Amino acid sequence: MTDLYLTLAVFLLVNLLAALWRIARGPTPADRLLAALLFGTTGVAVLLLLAYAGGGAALVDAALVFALLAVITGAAFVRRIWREESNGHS
Amino acid sequence: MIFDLLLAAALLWSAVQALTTPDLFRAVVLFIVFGLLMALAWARLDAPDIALAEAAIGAGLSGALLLDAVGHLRQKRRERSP
Amino acid sequence: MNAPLIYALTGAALFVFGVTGLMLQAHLLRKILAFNVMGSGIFLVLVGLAQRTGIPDPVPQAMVLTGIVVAIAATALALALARQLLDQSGEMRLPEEEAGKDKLDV
Amino acid sequence: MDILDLLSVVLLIVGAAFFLAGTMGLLRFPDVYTRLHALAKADNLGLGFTVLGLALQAPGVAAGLKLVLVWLLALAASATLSYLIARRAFAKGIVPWKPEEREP
Repeated sequence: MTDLYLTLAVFLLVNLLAALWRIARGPTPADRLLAALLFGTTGVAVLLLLAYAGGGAALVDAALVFALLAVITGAAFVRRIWREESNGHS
Repeated sequence: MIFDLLLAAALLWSAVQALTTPDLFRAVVLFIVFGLLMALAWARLDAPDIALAEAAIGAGLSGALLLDAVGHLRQKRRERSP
Repeated sequence: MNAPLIYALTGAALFVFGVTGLMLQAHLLRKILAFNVMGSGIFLVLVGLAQRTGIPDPVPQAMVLTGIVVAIAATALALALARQLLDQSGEMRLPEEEAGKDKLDV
Repeated sequence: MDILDLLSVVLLIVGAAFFLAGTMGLLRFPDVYTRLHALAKADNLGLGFTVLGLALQAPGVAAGLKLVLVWLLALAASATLSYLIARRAFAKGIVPWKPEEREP
């Protein structure tokens, strides 16, 4: 099972690398932020897989904090940067 | 091993992009991503306590601080050149 | 070549990037980003080199844990100072940097 | 390998497939709203199946419940943020993408 966990973790990491491309491209700021949110979720999954591949149960706590605090970035983005008055492509 | 190499490549690439991209907002988002990748690196280095702190700080706190600063900067620019 | 050594080498490269960015960028927010990248590189070197034999070493890990918390506090202070500078002078750069070398971006 | 392990493997692979689908959607879809849709797939189903597959391997009930708690937190976060971003995008006047009219 450990081999499967590590293989899936590598697969998800390749997914993350693909999402980096969207951050570099994305026309609107929201697209870049969405890719960052995908990073958060996939990071949670990778941490959980690493925890069960012999990393220890403490990594599950780290994943919990990951999932909890990913919201703050998005909320700060919507409240502080992406206002109505500026146009959509700045 | 391949996981570590991929993660190191992603760390280096996101750091270079965050430091060289002309768009300030893109730089900040790439820095947030860099923090998330650092948390994964700490998890691989058998340091779950540092991974916990880096996840809380890199993902939540510094992202909010930097985005707030960028928002303030844009607001100033808009006030100065309407 | 084992995994901690890879991370130590990555940390060395990150330190170089951070110092380069810190010296070449005029914009203060970019300087802060470069400073953080530099600090992350140092942390990686500390922990990665300490456990290159494969055994986790708790002392550098505790030091790095403290260092991360201090780094975020310093970042918050630097951002507050930069914001004050922006309010007072309208510039997001230090007065020592020569003006007009690169365009002020957002 | 007993039936529980087999079920766990299947669930983990399905979860990884949903993550792949979410990433592909994020890369290929045309505008913000459709990308939000793709992100929700990765958030809810991908992480959900991964968590279920791992919870079958958990050493105890408490560890399994903690995994499910991670998933519930991610669900709440994803739902809130999707709503915030979509509402703000609509308020800013970003028009939802429509497929072009096919030539007759």
